[in-house]
Amino acid sequence: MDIKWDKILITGDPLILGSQIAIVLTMVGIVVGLTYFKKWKYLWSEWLTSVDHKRIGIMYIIMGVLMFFRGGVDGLMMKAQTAVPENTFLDAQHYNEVFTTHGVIMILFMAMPMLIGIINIAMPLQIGARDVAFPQLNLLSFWLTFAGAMLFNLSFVVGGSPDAGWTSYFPLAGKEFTPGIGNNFYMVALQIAGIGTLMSGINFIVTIMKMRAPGMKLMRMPMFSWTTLITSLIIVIAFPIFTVALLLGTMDRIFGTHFFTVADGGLDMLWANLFWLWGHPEVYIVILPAFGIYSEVVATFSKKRLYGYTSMVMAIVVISALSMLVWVHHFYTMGVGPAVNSVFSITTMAIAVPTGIKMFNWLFTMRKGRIEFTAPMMWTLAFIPTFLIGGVTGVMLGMAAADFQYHNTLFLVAHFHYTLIPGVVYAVFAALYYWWPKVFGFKLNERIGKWHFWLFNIGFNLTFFPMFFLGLQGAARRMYTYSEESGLWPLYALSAVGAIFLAAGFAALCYNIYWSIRYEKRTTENDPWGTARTLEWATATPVPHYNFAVVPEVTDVDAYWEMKKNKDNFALDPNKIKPIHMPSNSGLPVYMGAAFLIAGFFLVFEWIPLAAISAFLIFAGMIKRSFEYDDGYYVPVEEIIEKERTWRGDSKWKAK
Amino acid sequence: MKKRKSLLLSVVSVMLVFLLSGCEMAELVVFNPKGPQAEKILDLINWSLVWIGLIMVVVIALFVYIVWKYRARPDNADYEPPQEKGNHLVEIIWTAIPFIIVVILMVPTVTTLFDLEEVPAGYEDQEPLVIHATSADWKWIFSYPEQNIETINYVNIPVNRPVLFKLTSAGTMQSFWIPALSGQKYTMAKMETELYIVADHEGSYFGRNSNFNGKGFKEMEFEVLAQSPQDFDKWVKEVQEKAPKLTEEMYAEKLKPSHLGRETFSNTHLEWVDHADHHAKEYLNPELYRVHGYPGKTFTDENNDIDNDTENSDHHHGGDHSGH
Amino acid sequence: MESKMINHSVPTEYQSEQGKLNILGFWIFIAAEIILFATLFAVYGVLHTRTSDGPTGEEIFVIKDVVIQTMLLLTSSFTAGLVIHEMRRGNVRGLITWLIITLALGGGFLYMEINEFIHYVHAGAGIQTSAFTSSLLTLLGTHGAHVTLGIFWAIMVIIQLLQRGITPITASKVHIWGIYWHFLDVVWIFIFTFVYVGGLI
Amino acid sequence: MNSKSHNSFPYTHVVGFLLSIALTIATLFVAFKTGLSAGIVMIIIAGLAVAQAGLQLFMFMHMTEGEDRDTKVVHTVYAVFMAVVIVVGSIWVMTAGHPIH
Ligand code: HEA
Ligand code: HEA
Ligand code: CUA
Ligand SMILES: [Cu+2]
Repeated sequence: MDIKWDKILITGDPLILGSQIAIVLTMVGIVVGLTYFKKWKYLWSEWLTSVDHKRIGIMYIIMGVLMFFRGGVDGLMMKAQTAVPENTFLDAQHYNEVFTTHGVIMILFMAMPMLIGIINIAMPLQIGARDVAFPQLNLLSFWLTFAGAMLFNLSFVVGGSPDAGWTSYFPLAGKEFTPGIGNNFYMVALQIAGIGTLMSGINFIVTIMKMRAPGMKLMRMPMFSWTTLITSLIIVIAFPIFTVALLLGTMDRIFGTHFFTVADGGLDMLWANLFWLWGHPEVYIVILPAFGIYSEVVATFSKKRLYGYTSMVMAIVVISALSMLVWVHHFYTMGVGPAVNSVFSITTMAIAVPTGIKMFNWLFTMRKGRIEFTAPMMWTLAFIPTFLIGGVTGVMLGMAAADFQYHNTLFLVAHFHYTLIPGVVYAVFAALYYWWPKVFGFKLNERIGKWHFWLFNIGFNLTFFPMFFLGLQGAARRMYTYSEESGLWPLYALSAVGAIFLAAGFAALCYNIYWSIRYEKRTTENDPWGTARTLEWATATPVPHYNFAVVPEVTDVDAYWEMKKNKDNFALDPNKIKPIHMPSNSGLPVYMGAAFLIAGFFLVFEWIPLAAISAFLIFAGMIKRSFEYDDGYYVPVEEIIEKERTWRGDSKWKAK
Repeated sequence: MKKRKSLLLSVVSVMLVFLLSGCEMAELVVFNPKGPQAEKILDLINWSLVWIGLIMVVVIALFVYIVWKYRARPDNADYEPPQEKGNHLVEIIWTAIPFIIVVILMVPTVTTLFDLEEVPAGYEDQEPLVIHATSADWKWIFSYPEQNIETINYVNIPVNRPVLFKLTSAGTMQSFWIPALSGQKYTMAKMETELYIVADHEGSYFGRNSNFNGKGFKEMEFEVLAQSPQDFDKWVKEVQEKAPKLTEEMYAEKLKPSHLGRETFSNTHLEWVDHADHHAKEYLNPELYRVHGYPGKTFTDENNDIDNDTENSDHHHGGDHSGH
Repeated sequence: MESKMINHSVPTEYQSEQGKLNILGFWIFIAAEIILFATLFAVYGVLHTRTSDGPTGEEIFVIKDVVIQTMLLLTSSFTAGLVIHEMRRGNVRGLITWLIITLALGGGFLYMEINEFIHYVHAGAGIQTSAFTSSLLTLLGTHGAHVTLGIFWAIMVIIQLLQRGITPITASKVHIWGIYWHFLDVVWIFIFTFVYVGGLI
Repeated sequence: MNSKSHNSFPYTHVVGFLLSIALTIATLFVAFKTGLSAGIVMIIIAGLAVAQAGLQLFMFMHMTEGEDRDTKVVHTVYAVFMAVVIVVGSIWVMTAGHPIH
């Protein structure tokens, strides 16, 4: 096995040394703090082992915010590096590592956890469920995602970072050209996180198919839950492809097989093919829940029913079907021939049609409404024109012949930031502001929210709009620097200025969270926005752990809106309360996450015997689970009555 | 409100300073084609811009109008919006129009795609000049089999004559791109892709690898010099007479990961290896790609040992490759 | 678990809410498995002619052994069906007996497969030999790993059956295991058809 | 669905088993004894494989029973369709358009 101890820690770079010290200090700080405040037990039993979907959601979101910070710092480093020509802040190798980790972290460890966290919080409430179908599996999903993220982040200080791009194209990513273990981190960490995501997908599908409130037919389901269902479907179909791709990549790198190598018959194109068979659906996996969030917000703050509900549902179904049929548009330039390119151009551009349907439906939801400019609505409004730019440039890229000029340039980079940021990040912000009071019992401050909004928006456009033109000037992506004569400097510099605004905007969000936790007014009002429409607003704020004392009967799309119209419907009849069955917490998922992390770590370092031994830790956990017969527990009626009375008061309480 | 305005103002002024400060900005090469292939692509791009522009204008106008007109004001506090479900006619219209636009964009896309695969119209009568472009980490190698000459990091071509680039790679996946002359295409080891190019203006054009391939990626550029046929012939002759000969050892050395300046030879490496060939020898040097961090193991192939393996041609394999 | 009411008109495995959720969840998981194997088939389909210096399929496949493997697995799929049949009759002993027979057949299949791999390595077709052998052995190996997992899983279920008898929960476990086992048989049919028979014609 | 049918002899299982054996033998026969061209053989044996898979799904795997049968069937059919897209699509894309490689 021949372990090289002196090579394990990355040394000799001030940037990395700094973070190594920072990491150690943070860890020590956390441990000391928890011990000092005697919070270990609380943390363990109320959070880390909690199977409550709302708490799991919160943990996902915390992780997402941390990863946004890490990915954002990567982004800022790249912007600093390219702010002036021939800069030496980062050398080529570091720049490569930075954009690789930036892309992976932003998409897989920021966007996905954020959205899955939001789904976890809102979806079961929206459909009137007590929890998801498999609460313990849900916690396991979280811990696997977390283990994957930790393993991936470890690469920065231990062993070396992946450096072949978030697309990790072979043969570059193979041992023939990157013999170090950096790219092992990519293969193994994403595999672990991917398993977690796949299980989330299965979990959400079963939850939605089986656990809707009585009367909630599929066509009465809130749009966000619809998008969750469709997203989960795509997850279940797309992620196994990635699983295989990563498996084969791992085998090539660690066991010397020849799937994607130059030598002995390997085919590098095949990696690209498999990667995008997953990778393209992946971008719709992150955009569809975002579309769902916007649909909820736009209806709430226009005080109107979502326009064209049926066509909205049809549109996402069509998008999901097409999403699996367009993957070749990422490698039109591979010489696959005009016939193949034509077919995939058609399928790609076809996606504009259902997306357009959604766009226009949102616009018409606002038409004749009464639009309130609350923070969540502001993000939704900003989304429309900016995502439009991202979308139509996507169509330009979809025209294969034209793509020969855009491909691999900053034009493409601009396109995908214009879809990912207004599409996903803005939606995450909108969702945070929108559902925050439901989860925590207070709103985020609107005034600081406006700062956050304007700084981030200006920063975003300033950073990424110039990139369209840089691309047309011939600037390739992933270049760590450029010469002065190239004449690219002015736009690069402009873009770098924008990044400062972005950072300030993100800081404003963090400040807002801090400020609001300390000073913002608390509320127990179930519908703090006053115009909410869906079921999650029909229960207490913050939501009790059993969600609904009595699962409401649903008669129309906007269930809570209907209840409000008919006040009596909403009032709770205490006689109807029965003991509620709840799942019990479990430490097993934490154990499994740790086992995967350990086995993954050894595999990354190619210490095969150790990895094999630690794989038994995983099997042990699975066996333990198989023999577990925990039936959960019941929440007694008295406890429910007491909880419900405190927030309902008399008006929402049906005396016998 | 005031703050916001001043903020906006400062942003706008920063932009203006940049745009007006006279520091020379690069031109938009894609909009300045120097050959029929790039021109065709530009036509397509312009066509798309018309329609995309139309969509942008309509959607943004609609957006601004609606948001402005229906914003919440103190005086419409009592307004109860109607709970509309939708309207089939309207929904069909906004499905049909984008669909039509997609078709309008699609048709020229397909025709352009097929066009680009062939010798551009008006040049069919000429025999294309064949140049093998081989990419390696991190340099471009151009072989002229007919002329029996080879250049590194620059390529001279005659103006107004079709050139057929046969693209391949000695290792990583790269992309051959001369934005002023045509769109890009990948180069891949043991495979060959083809690209027809015509330069209809004399001049020097910028070309590069646009597909990320590791540490030296940024520097992987080359110059394309489009010369008059006479100048080109003169140059060829000169090279044939004066340039040194390339040997396999020298060549193996050059394939190691490195940056080379311009080099010229009076023979080609196709004499001993064509990297596009399915059974080509590999010349890989994994040990030379080590960077900081934990080393990990590599799997080297005997075939790969350049110094020990001189009789490479009898190296064969079973199986048929008709499926490709 | 929600309702303790037992409805005797449906098979035991559908009698608990959790059992129903688990069965549906597993079907969704099977869809993921379909995609997983489809991807491996796609890889094999693309790479199977790329034999480099190594042997081709025709040179190493032994159709007789493959047919035996196929018969073993087909029979085990049949006996796995009888497992569910016995379970629905409420016959624990019959259930466990057929389960053990199924495992024995599965074990026989694995034994053959391991021998097959040894034969390949001797014939110069190791996993590092060529793209063809890499993709072949990975496809077969993934299937074999699934079978192995299925065997250990069934052993766990047998232990639980011995401890608890047929309850809605153990019944749903047996049912789910049954789906899994039949699914592996389906995968094998495609391997048999496209890899072996297809490779030899 | 109803447990009565399970009290007697497992006819469906036996029939399914015999059919699957028959299909396997048919595959071998078509492939090695008929001398048809490789392309035609592939098409026939592919059809036989699909038939056999369907046999397993419907006769052994209890796909069409229980209150969730629609979900199961729709989801599985969708997955099978995507599986075909992946296999056929990949092979098509990876082999098209590369004259020499
Ligand atoms: C959330 C993420 C997201 C979303 C939603 C999209 C949406 C789209 N993307 Fe994008 N894309 C990415 C993320 C995303 N993309 C990423 C990350 C990459 C690069 C990865 C990498 O290489 O690293 C990429 C790359 C990428 C490429 C590859 C380019 C290349 O490598 O050369 C292409 C090419 O076709 C493309 C096309 C599209 C299209 C057609 C859409 C469509 O879905 C857009 C549809 C929307 C609209 C069109 C706007 C609204 C519609 C109307 C108002 C109706 C009327 C409009 C018309 C008729 C045009 N994308
Ligand atoms: C969801 C996905 C996502 C998101 C949100 C972002 C966000 C950003 N990206 Fe992203 N990017 C990708 C996905 C994403 N990116 C992908 C997939 C790639 C391709 C990678 C590849 O090529 O392989 C890429 C590539 C990429 C490049 C191209 C590299 C190249 O090709 O040369 C650049 C360059 O500028 C860039 C910049 C940025 C910036 C500035 C942000 C900003 O929006 C970030 C804003 C966030 C912050 C600024 C947070 C940090 C804040 C602070 C530090 C302030 C202080 C805070 C406190 C006090 C609390 N990204
Ligand atoms: Cu490709 Cu033979
Ligand atoms: Cu895509």
